[in-house]
Amino acid sequence: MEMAEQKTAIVADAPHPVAQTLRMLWRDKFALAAAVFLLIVLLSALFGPALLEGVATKTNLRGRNAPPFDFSQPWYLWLGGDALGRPLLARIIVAAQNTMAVAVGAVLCSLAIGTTLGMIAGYTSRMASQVIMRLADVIMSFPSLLLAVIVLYMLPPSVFNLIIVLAITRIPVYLRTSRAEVLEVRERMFVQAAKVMGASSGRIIFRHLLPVILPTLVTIATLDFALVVLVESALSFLGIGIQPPEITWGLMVSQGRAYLTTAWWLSFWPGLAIILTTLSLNLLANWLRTALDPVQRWRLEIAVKKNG
Amino acid sequence: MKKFLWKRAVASAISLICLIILVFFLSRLTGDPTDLFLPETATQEARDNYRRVHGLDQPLVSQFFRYVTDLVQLNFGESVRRAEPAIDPVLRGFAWTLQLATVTMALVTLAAITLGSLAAFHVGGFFDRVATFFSLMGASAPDFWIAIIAIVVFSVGLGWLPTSGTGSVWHWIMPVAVLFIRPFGLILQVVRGSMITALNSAYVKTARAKGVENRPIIFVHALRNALLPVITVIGDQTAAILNGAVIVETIFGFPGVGKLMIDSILQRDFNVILAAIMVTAFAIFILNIMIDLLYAVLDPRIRY
Amino acid sequence: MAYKLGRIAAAFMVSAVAGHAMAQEVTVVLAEELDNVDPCEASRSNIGRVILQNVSETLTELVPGTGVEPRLATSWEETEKGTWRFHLREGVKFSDGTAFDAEDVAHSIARMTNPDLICEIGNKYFGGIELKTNVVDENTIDITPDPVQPIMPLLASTITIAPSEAPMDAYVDVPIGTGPYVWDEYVRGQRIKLSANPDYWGEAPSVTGATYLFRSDASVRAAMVKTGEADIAPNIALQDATTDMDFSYPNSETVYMRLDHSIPPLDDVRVRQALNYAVDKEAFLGTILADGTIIAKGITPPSTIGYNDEVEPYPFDLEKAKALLAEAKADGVPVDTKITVVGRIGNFSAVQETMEALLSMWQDAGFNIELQMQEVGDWVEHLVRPFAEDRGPEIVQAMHDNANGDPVFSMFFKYDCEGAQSATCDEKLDTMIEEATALSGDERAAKWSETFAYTHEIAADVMLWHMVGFSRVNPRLDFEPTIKTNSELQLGQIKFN
Amino acid sequence: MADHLIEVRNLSVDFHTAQGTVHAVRNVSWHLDKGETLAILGESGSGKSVSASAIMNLIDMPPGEITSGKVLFDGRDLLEMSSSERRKINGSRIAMIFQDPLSHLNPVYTVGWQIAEIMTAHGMPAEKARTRTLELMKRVKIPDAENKIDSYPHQFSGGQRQRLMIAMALALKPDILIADEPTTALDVTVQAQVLSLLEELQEETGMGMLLITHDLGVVAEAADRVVVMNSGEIVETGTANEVYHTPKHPYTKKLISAVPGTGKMTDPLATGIEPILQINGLTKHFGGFVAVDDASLTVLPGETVAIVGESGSGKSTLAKTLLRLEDASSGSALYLGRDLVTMPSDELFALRRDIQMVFQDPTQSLNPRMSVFQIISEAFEIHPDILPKPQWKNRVRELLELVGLEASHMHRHPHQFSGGQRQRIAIARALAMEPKLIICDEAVSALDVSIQAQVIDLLVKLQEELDVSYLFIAHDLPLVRDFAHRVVVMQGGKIVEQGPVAQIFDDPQEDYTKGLMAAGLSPDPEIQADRRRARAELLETTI
Repeated sequence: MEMAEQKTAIVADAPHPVAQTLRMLWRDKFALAAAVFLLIVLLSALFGPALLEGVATKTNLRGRNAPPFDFSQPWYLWLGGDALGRPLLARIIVAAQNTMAVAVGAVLCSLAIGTTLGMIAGYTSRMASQVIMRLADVIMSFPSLLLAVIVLYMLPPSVFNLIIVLAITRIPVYLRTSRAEVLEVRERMFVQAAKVMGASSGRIIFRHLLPVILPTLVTIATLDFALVVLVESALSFLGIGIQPPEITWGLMVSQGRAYLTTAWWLSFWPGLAIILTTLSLNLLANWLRTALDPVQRWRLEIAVKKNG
Repeated sequence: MKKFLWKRAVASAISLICLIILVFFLSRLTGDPTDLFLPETATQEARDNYRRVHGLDQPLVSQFFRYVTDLVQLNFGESVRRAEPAIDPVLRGFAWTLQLATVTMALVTLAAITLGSLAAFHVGGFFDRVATFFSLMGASAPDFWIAIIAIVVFSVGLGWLPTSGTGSVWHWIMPVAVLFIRPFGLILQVVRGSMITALNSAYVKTARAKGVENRPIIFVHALRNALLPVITVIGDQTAAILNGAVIVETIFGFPGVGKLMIDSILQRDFNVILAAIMVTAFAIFILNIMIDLLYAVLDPRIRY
Repeated sequence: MAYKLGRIAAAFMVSAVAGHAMAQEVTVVLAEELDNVDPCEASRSNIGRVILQNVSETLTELVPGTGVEPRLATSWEETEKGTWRFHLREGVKFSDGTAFDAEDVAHSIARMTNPDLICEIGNKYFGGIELKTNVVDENTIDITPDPVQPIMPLLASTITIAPSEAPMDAYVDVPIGTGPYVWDEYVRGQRIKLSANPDYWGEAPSVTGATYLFRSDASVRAAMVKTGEADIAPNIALQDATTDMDFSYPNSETVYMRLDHSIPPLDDVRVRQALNYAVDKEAFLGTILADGTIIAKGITPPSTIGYNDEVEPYPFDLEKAKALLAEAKADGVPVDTKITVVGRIGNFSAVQETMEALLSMWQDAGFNIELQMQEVGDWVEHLVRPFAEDRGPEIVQAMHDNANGDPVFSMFFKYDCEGAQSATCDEKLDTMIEEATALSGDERAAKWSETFAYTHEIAADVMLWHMVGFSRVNPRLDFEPTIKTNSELQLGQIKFN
Repeated sequence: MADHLIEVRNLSVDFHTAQGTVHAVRNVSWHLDKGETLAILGESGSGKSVSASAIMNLIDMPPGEITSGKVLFDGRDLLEMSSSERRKINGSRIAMIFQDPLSHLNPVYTVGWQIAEIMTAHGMPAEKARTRTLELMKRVKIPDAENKIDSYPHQFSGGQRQRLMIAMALALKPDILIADEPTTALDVTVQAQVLSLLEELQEETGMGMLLITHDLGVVAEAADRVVVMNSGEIVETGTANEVYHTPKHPYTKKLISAVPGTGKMTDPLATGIEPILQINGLTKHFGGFVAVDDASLTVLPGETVAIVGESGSGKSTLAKTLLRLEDASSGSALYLGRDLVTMPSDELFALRRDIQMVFQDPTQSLNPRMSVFQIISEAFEIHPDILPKPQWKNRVRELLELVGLEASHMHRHPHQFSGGQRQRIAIARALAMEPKLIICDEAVSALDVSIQAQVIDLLVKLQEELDVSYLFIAHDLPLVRDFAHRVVVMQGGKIVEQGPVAQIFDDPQEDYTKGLMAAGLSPDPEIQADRRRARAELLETTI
């Protein structure tokens, strides 16, 4: 309590928040590496297909399953070639777009829908709350893979439809979390203060409640992001995910797994891309959780560890 | 207490009914099982016949009505694919899945709580970093990938473990290990986060002022308080396994309900899908009620 | 430490699979569980591999390279036009102790064609055919198919015989048959056990018992034979077939791309030929597909009668394809219309890569073409009539299995205007099929040969390959898979080394 | 030297943060003798608790670091000992109790178990510990101890919880008891009971007691000697009497002068003015529980009416009902003739401008995610008729200057301000609506004394300038004495007494009001000693 007071006195002269965030990121080397890796993935997703589409789809049956680390080849063949002789590195870069689109799309959709429903359930009438919570129960007890199969059966397995499926399955997480948070936050005094000022329910929900619960939800979203990439890959494994010639990392892993014993690199590299991305996200989420927690924050703030 | 259970039962029943309606109509939207069941060469006559025998020629609403009428008498209908009542393979599969979920989650809970608590106590230290890194790493890998590599390494390469199937305790090791990884990573993180908060709490300060040793501070004072968010996640993860450890079941030839569900939907064996969903949903509702009761056991402030 | 663990584990495993070395038993690992065990469903490969000729036997048997041989029928003849008389083997008993007689045959035929039971064999081989039976005496039966079936003895090789106690309107839980093995137990989801039938009418087999296990992942099946957990994995993937335990065999499956002749531009023969010329079928062999795969020119494999040796497959000729396309375009054929290729997910192990490679070849030739891989349930709606009204030009990837030696099992429903899977409607072709079906002997073979030449000429479809399958077999067994291995696995033919 | 029970010598403790090192305490030295009570007096942020934390080994390192100093106990330096040695001392030789016993007791274990644990942790067999626990609970006057031993902390009242903490701390008869703000969150009457319990127990055991507090009244009541701390340094030491009557350091002087309840009382306003608010028979039920029971009072324009009562008296519920945060069960509250209780929501919306509220805890009543500008200008967003958008910035600037804050800080967020500054922001927010009546719900209770005085000065100034009325809710009588026109005393949902401030303070009629007065602590040790004596006599006569 007292320490908190002392710190606030100092925070008055704190550096710019962005600079401080970067400084805290610099302190945690794991998180820094994660952030850098994610930046690379992001750039691949944005520009990869435009730059490498042609290279990545060029089949070369005579050069199939070309082994990796043959540096006499062009750079995009350094990680080897797939079962149709297409360069793996180029394909991984190109596939980043779909993979990210599915993951970002699904997470954002479920975040938006789940949070909205959760806040409505938490802030408005008991009736609405009951209906929404039952809906969450139904989705939760509906096996997510099954939902995926059903929806992808009815709709063609496009990136967009995959996003819908994955988003639906993740909604309850945000719904329940935001509802629980809202139930707590709505009792806080600043919400009452807003009510006293005559603020409408909409204003209270979006101006007062949402910004407060958002950090928690963003942390969950980061973890979910990793989960969605893995689920997408599992769907591909079961043959109901994205279909070629579209590519995602998950699809690449599942296509390559048949060759695990003979040409390990086919599924290893995309698998590694998934692992590194999800790992980075998890590390970053961890870091974020610490950075957002005033009690833990000092761990990222202290310059040098001195022990007596 | 009684009122709480009653309310939960009613809420669950409502959810279950919604679920049945949803699955009944959604699954039928995927199409007709006739073409899948009959050989490609079958005549139109044979197809009509098949639809008649399985009641697929009726309007959807009357099919639903018939299904519900049977269901009230606990008749889940026949499997169109298998020569047996739809509930039979479901119960068989569910028994396996339940065992798998129980064993896995028991191990996960034990390991994640112990290691997560220790990581929280040494937060920022070497152990914490290593535990966090490896748990995240494990949780980040696609499970079918791990499963196949495990078979290649431990069965084919080293010959330590049987590749797949059931039978001895050795057959359980790889499926459980593969299923273990993701919930372990997740729960370890939740335990760690929750324990960090608990270890920073005022009552832990009191305990330190009382001269209590570190071990009881971690595992007695902080842990019980930190467990509430943890058991929620444990519940969710258990539910996820109950809902079908499809990948593990597929690769390790484990006769669980998850693979059955996927196969049934691919074969459009609607009655089996419905029976499977009802059984797992029922189990999950029971699980959720148990979790709620566990809250009250762990935290005397919670009373229903 | 690790070594010790390994040894303990090994010890356990030996005890777990101890059956092996002791008795003459084998373990077979299959891809899918048996959802039904009724002998009348034995034409499904997952059921047939366990039951066919092991538990349930047929009247006749098609032996690869030899032809139709006796099994439960010792001889047969066409007594009058269209009526076939089968003389049944005497002294044969079902595993439930009842004797095998003509009534059982009549019952089995009635049962498998019963519209209320819906049996695969009845629907697959006898759709649209009415079978009249007449029990002459205990060991003689007359079968009269309508319409007339010149190949009735061959068709008889598909009919599994169940005792007359088998219910008419319900599947059986335990198959009872006359075969060399008896159905011991079926622990659903886990295993099936068969053991040798002590009262078998024929020669006692070397294998005294068999356990069937089910693993849907091909690499796991291969691994199981390698680790000794199984003896035979009848169906493994090409990429796993890397050891000398692995055998390849023509599996009677033919992969082809069905063209929809009713929608432009596929109604134009030049466009269809261009599609054929654009595919470098050779390039797949030894790469995506196994060595030993045969380039196809007709829908049935070389072991079928009427296989036309004179027809040459369309060679890979990109220029020719482009030229044909240009020519068609000049005549106003809308060759730029987007064509959809519908592939079936998981149809064979490299289907994904194959389709992607095909697509890129066709794109090279200048086709506007896209690929959709679909689950079987959706795919079958593109393959089987009635087709969607609003469809565009479609090419459906399909794999056809004809191990029965006669093209009749293929041609009508693939190419006749009325055929369930036919997207072709050509009067001349219809007549040829009709004529061939009614003939027998060499005339029949010649007519089929002519028909194949014609389908090739009009480029009815893009024929690709006759495939090979791979089995992994434990070296302690003397067993080589054949073209029949896809649909049956006769334990009686397995010997020990 | 070794004759002191414990001695802290030249202790300096730093905390490391991203903004650099914070010197929590610098060169602090003090000592405590047997049977003596030493008070460390300081406001928040003064570092008054740090030396106690160092003694108990409760400083997390990192981020904390002890840069110099010794803590001598039994002739040994505690800071040199291993943690297991220190664990043996903690609880058995030196024990500690804390402010806010609810959060310092483990919510999921029974109090009996928690008290017994301090004994079992130091080697006592479980059964014996339980017997002793029961004794201790009886000793600290927990009613029905036999049954309550297996109850959980949340099942006790605040005062009982602090007694339980005391029982726990004294279980092993420690040589030293450190009490960190032991009565801060408690009602005045309970505070008095807890302090006298501590005094009694000290007499019994002869332990030394270190009392950490911000409250001069507590010092006057309990301390022999006092150490005054400010910004991590000791500014003054001496006996309680010396420090109060002859403070040397300017900080001490300022602190003493800020203590409320010593100034001139305000005269009541002239009667005959139309009241701005007239409450008649207002009642609020929660199920069967009556939170506010038939309350009637009036507020005149420009008047400050204080509502005083202990926790559970219904004073906050009354305020919430007036603001329609809760719906009244019956009765009326006429605001300029219109009934707030039954008013339809559109009318109520317009009226929100006239009646505003300032909440107890400014940390919680300001949205942490909004800047000061956003917080204040939200009033204009909600009520667009107040001000056109281009003028918002100027008005916010004006308001900030009015409440004594720098206008240039308007883009900062609440956490960048101190507690007192935050409450000023909250007041500015209320003023943005240009209200006629401001309800202050314990608006200064969470603040340090010196800050309290400043905020109250501000409120008085604003009333003079803007002629607003205040309904001032407080639990602390001396606080309202200096500036309320009239005082309303509530107990158990009922108004027990109301009248002009002078009447209530100089001539209370009701026993409850008298009791409340008597329980209040005077900052003057001499007055407090008299009161203690009087209390003791009262106790003897009643027995």
